[in-house]
Amino acid sequence: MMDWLLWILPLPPLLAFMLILLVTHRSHAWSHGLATGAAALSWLGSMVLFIRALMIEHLGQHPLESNINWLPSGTSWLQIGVSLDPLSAVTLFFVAWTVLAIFIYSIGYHNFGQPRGDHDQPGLPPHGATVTDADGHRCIVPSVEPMYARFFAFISLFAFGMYLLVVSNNLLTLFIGWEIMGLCSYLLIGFWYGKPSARDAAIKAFITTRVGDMFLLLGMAWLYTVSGSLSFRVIFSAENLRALATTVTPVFGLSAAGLIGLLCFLGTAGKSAQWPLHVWLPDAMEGPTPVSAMIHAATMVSAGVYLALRMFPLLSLDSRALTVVAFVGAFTALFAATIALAQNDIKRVLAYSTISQLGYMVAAVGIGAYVAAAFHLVTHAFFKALLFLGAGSVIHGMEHGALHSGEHVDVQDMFQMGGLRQRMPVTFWTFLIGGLALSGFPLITAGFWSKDEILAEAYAHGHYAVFLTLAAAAFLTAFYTMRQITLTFLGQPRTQAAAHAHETPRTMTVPLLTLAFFAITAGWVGIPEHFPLLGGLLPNWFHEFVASTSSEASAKAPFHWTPLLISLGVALGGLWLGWLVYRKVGAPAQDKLQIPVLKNRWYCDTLYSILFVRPSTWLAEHFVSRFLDQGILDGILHGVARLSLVLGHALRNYVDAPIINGLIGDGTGATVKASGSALRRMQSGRVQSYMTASLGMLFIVAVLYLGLRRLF
Amino acid sequence: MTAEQGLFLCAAAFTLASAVMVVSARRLIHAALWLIAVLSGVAILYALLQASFLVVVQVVIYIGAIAVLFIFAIMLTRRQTDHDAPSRWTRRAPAFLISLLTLGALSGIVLAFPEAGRLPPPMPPDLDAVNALGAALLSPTGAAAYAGVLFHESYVLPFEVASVLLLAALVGAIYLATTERRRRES
Amino acid sequence: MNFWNDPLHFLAEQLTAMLSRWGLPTAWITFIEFFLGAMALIVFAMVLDIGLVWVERKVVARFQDRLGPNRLGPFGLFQPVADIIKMVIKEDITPATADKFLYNLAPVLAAVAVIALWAILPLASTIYGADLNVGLLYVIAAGALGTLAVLIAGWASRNKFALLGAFRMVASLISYEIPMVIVLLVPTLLAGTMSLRGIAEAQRSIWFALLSPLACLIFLISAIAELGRAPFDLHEAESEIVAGYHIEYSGMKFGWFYAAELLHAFTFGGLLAILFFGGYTGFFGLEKLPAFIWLDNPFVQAAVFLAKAMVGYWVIMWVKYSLPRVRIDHLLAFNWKFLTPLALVVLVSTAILHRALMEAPRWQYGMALWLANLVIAWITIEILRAQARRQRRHQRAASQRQQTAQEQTV
Amino acid sequence: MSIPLSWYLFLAAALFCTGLYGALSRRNAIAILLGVELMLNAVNVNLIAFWRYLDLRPNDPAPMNGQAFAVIVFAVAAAEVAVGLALILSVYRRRKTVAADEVNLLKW
Repeated sequence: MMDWLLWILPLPPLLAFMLILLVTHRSHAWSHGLATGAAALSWLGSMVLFIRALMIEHLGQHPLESNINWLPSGTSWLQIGVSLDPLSAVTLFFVAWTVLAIFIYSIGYHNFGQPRGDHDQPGLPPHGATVTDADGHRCIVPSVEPMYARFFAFISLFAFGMYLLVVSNNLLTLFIGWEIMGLCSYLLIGFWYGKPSARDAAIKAFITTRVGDMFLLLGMAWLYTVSGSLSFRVIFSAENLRALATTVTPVFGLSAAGLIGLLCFLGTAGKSAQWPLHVWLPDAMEGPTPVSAMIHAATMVSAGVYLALRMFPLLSLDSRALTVVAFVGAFTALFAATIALAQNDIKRVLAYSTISQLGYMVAAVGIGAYVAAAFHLVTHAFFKALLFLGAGSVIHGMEHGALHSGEHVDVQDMFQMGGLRQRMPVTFWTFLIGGLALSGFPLITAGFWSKDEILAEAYAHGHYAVFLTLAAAAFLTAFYTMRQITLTFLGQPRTQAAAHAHETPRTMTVPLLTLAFFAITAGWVGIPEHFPLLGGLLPNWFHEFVASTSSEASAKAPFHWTPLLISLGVALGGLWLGWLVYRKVGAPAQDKLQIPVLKNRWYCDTLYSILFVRPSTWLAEHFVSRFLDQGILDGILHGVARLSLVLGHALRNYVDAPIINGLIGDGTGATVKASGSALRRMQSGRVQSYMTASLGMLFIVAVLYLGLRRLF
Repeated sequence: MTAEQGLFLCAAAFTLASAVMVVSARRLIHAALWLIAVLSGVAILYALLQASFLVVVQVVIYIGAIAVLFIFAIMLTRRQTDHDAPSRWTRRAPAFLISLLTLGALSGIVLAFPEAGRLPPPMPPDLDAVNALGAALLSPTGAAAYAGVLFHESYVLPFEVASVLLLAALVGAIYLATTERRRRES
Repeated sequence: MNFWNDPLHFLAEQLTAMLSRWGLPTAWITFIEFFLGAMALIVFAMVLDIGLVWVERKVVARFQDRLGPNRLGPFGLFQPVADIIKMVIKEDITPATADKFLYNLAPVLAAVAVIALWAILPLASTIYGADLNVGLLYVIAAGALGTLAVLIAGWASRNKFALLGAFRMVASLISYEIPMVIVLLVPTLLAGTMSLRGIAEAQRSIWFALLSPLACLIFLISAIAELGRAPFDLHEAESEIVAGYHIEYSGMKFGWFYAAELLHAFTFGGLLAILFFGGYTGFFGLEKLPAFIWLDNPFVQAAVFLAKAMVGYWVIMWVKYSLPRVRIDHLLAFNWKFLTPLALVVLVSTAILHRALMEAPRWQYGMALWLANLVIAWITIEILRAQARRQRRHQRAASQRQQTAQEQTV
Repeated sequence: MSIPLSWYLFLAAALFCTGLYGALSRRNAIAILLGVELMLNAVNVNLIAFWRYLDLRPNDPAPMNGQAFAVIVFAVAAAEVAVGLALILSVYRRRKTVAADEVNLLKW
C-alpha cells in the first residue's frame, strides 16, 4: 500500500501540468482547479505517508523502499525506485504544506476573477483594468494575470520535480527532479519575459546553478564508477563507505568519499545559493512572489540542503571536507546577512536572509549537526514561505493602493511603505510571526529552537569560529528583520499608495495563517530534553526520529547555557536595536547603513562581471574579432588576394589563355562531360539497384577483410 | 529417416517451392496466393517446433490480415499489376548473384555455428506456452510472474513500443491513403 | 470406459486393438484413426448441412407466410436431395476469361473454411475433434480463410460485379472481425482459457450470456456480418451487384458456396451457444442434482448442444428475413463508430470487475458484471438518443431554411 | 525429436535469399514487398527454431525469448505492410504506376 502510494505521489502535479498545457489552458478556473487539486492530492498522500512513517519502528535503519527495473543494461538492470526514511518523511511534510499553501495563494495573487487588463499583454505583469462600477464611477482595479494558466502549469511541473526528488531513493531520479526544478526556476523567474531584467535574471540563475550541477554530475559519475550504483542503499552500505573512505584521490589527497562529497556539495552550493554561487538568488526575485516564496525560499533551495543531508554519510567520512562545508556555510550566513542590512527592496532583504539561513543549515551539516540542519530546514521552510507570502501580500496591497491613488511608486520599496499595520492587519500579524521566527525570538517561535540547536551543536562540538560567525549572523538577522518590519508596517504611511493599501483576499490570507501556525508550532517538536522548564514537557521526537536516519548523527540534542544565553542576547538585542534605529528613519537618506559596499553586495556581481563576463566579452570583441579575425586572418587573406591578383594577371596572359584554356581546359571539359553522361546512368533512382550495389559492396569488403586477415 | 524428418522435408520443400513461385510468378495475384502457401508452410514448421500459439497467430495475422491486404492492394492497382513484365536480365543477374552470395555466406555461418548439429531438448512437461508468453510480454517482472522463478525476461517495454509503432503505422497509412481532396473536405 | 460414456475414445481403442492385431506400425494406426475421424466429422457436417437446407427453406417460408417445400416426402423432407440433384446435373460453367485454377479453388476454400471450424467444436464433454488451447484464435483464423475464399472468387471470375461484391465482403469482414475479436476476449477472460471446451465447462454454473449480455449481443451482430447475411449481405445485393462474388458460379460450385453459407450460419449458432449459452453443458448446474445426472451423458450433451445451436441459427435467420439491407457506408460507420467502441468499453469494464471481484462471493461477482452491462447499455442508449435528437434538430432547421428560401423566391 | 537445428537454419537461409532475390529483381513495388515478407518469415523461422533448440532449458520453467521476439516481428511486419501498401497506393493514385523503376524522381 505504502509503496504504491510512494510511487504515485509525484504524479498528480505532472498530470495537472500536462492537462493544463494541453487541454484547459483557456479556462482560468479549470487551470487553477486542476493545479490545486493535484497539489491537494499529493498533500493528502504525503500526510498519509508521514503519519504511517511515524508509526513504523526503526524506520531509519530500515526505510521503506521499492525498486523496479527500468532499463536493461547488459546482464543487470538499471533500477529506479522510491524510498521513505525519516528525512524524506519530514521533508515531505513541509513540502506538502508549503506547496499547497502557495498554490492556493497564487490564485489570489494573480487576481483570479478580476477583469482582463486594458493593455496587458503576455510576458508583462498586469497593469490594472478600468471598470465602471454600479454608479458610473470609473476606477482602476487590479487585472488578472495574462498568462494565468501557464503559471499554474509551471508550478505544477515544479511540484512534480520536488516530490520526485524527495521520494526517489537514488541519485539518478533525484537528479532528474533536481533538473526539472532548475528548468521550472528558469521558466518562472523569466515568467514576465517582457521585462529585460527578468530575462537576464532567468539566464543568470540557470547558468549559475548549472555550474553547480556540472560538479554534481561529475560527483555522480565518479560515484557510479566507484560503487557501481546510484541507489542510496548501495552507496551508503558499510563496505562501500569503507572502500570510498580508504581510496585516496590525487586532489589535495582527499579521500574519494570526501572528494565526491565536495563535488555534490558544489551542486548544493549552486542550488541553495551558497557563496560563491549565491548571486542568482536575489535576482530571482524578478519572478512573481509566489515563485520566490515557493522556489527560492521554501522548497527548491531546500533541495540543495536536502542533498547535502543525503550525502552526509559520505561527507562525514572526511573531516577536511566537512570543514570546508562548515566554513562555506558559516561565511555565507554572515556575508549574506550583512548585505541584507542595506537592501530597500522588501523581497531582496528576504532573499538575502534566505541565503544566510541556508548558510546556517550548510554550516550545521559541516559541523556534523545532521539533525539540527534537518530541523532548521523544516522550520525555515515554513517561516520563510510565510515571510515571502507576507511580502507578496504587502506588494499586492501596495499595488492596489497605487492603482487607487494613481501615483507611480516602486511598490516593493520599503521606504515607500510604512503604517501598513492598520491597513493590512492579518498580513502584519502573520508577517510579524514570521519575522520573529526568522530572528529566533525566544521560546515561542520555531526559528528559535532550530537555530538555537545549531548554535548549541556548534558550541558542543567545539567549532568556536563557526559558532561565533553564526552568532554574529544571528544578531544581524534579528536586526534587519526588525528593520524590515518597522519600515514596512510601523509608523505612518509615507506614500498615498501605502495609505490606500488594502488587505488581500482570503485566498491569500488563509495560507498566511496556516503557515503562521506552523511557523510557531513546528519548533515545539524539537525542544531539547535538558532545556530548563520546557525541556521534557514535549518529547523531542524530531531528534529521535531523524537521528535514526544516519548513524553519525549524535542521538541526543546537546544543551549548554552559553550558546543559549548568547542566542537569546543576539536575538532580542538585534530586534530591539532594529526597532530603535529605524523607528524614525523615513527616507533612504536617513539610513546610516546605506553604505556602498553593502548596497552593492560586496561588489560580488561587479567582481563576477569583471572576472568572468567582461573578459569573455573582451576576448570575443577585441582579441577574436578585432585582432585575430580582422587583423591577422583578413590581413593574410588580403595579402594573398593581392599577390594572387598579380600572379593571376601574369598567368592569365602568358599561361592560361594559350595553354590551359586551349589545350587542357576544353579537353578536360569535354572528357568530364563525356564521363559524366556515362556515369550518370549509375544513379538511376532505382531503390533496388542501389540495394544490389550496396550488398555487392558489402560482400567485396567482407572478402577483402577476410583475405587480408588470412594474409597477415 | 523418421516420420518427423519426412514431414519436415515435405513442409520445407513445399515452402521453398512456393517461395520460388512467389518471386517468379508473372501474375501478381498468383504471387500473393503463393505467398499464402509459403505462410502456411511456415505455420507447419512452427507446428513442428511445437509453437502452437504462433501457428495460429501466423494464420490470423499473416494470412488473415497481411496477405489479404496484399491481395486487396493488388486488386486496387489492377490495371498495372495484372501482368508484371519480366525485368531485364541486367537486373535479374546481379540480384541472383547477390542472393547466391548471401546464401553462401549464411550457410557458411550455419556450418561454422557449433550448436548447429544439436537436437531439440524435451519440452518442459508443464509448459503452458500461451500463458508463459503472455507473462513474458506483459508482466513487468517477466515470465517470473508466471513461473514463480526469477529471471529477467520481460518484454513489456519493447512490446509497448511495438504497439505504439503499430498505432503510428495505422495513422500514417490512413493519412497516406486519404486523398488530398478528401482531407480538405473533412 | 464404455461406449455410452466416451464413444470416441472407446471406438478409437477398439480400432487400435484391431489394427494392431493386423500388425500395422503405430504411426500408420494413428494416421488411419485421424483420417477416419476427420472423414467422420466432414460427413457429419455435410449431412447436417443437407438438413439445414430443408430447415432454412421451411423457416423462410413461415417467415414469409408461405408453406415452403411440402411436395417431396413428408413435410418436403426430401426437397434438399432434389436440390442437390438439380445442382449436380446443371451445366458447370467456367468463364473463358476467368482464372481457371483460382476460380475452381474458391468454392472449395469456402467450404473448407467452414468445416475447419467443426474440428474444434465440442459436441459434448468427450466428443470433439481437437481441444486447442488457442481455440478462439483458431476460429478467427478460419474466418480469415473464408475471407480469402470470397476474395479469390471475386477476383478469379473476372466480373466487375463479382469484384465489387468481393470488395464489399472483405471490407465488412475485416471491419467486423475487430469487435468480434474484442468480445471474444470477454468469455476468454471469464473462463480463463481460450479452448472452447474449457469455456463451455466454465459455464456449468451460469451462462456468460447472463454475466455479459452486451458482449453476447455484439458477438451476434458481428457474427451476422461475418456470415454476410442480411442485413449485412451487401456482397450479394441482388438489386445493386447482381449476385456479388458468386455471380459467375453455377451448378455444384455455387452449391458449395450455398452449403458453406448455411453451415457457416449454423456453426456460428453453435459458437454462440458455446461461448455464451453454456454449450453442451446443461442448465445452471442442473446435472449436479442426482435426478438429472443423465444430462452428463455425451449423447444428451450433444443433443443439447445441437438444440442450442439450432436456436442460435434460428435467431440469425429471423434477423435475416425480417430486416432490410443497410447501406455500405452505414455498415462501416455502424461498426467503427458504434460497435467497436462499445465492445472496447464492455471488455475493459468486464476485465476491471473480473479482476476486482475475483475473491468476492460468486453472486456478488455475477450481479456486478450484469449491472455493469446494464449501465453501459443505458448510457449507450442515452447517447444515441441525444445524437438522434441533434440530427432531427438539424434536419428541421434545414427544412425551415428551405421553406423560407422558397417563400422569398415566391 | 530427430531434426538437427541446422536443417531449420538452412531452410531459413534459403527462404531469406529467395525473398532477397524477389526484393531485388521484381519491378512491381508490391512484389518487392512480397519478397520482404518472405525475408521476415525466414527470420521468424530462425527465431522460433532457436527458441525450441537453445532457449528451452530443462531447469527454466518457461523461457519465451524466441517467441516474444517473433511476436514483435509480427507487429513490425504488419506495420511495414500497412505503411508500404498505403505508400504504393498513393503513388499509384498520383502517377498511375506501381513499377519501382518508374518512380525515380531521385534520378539526376
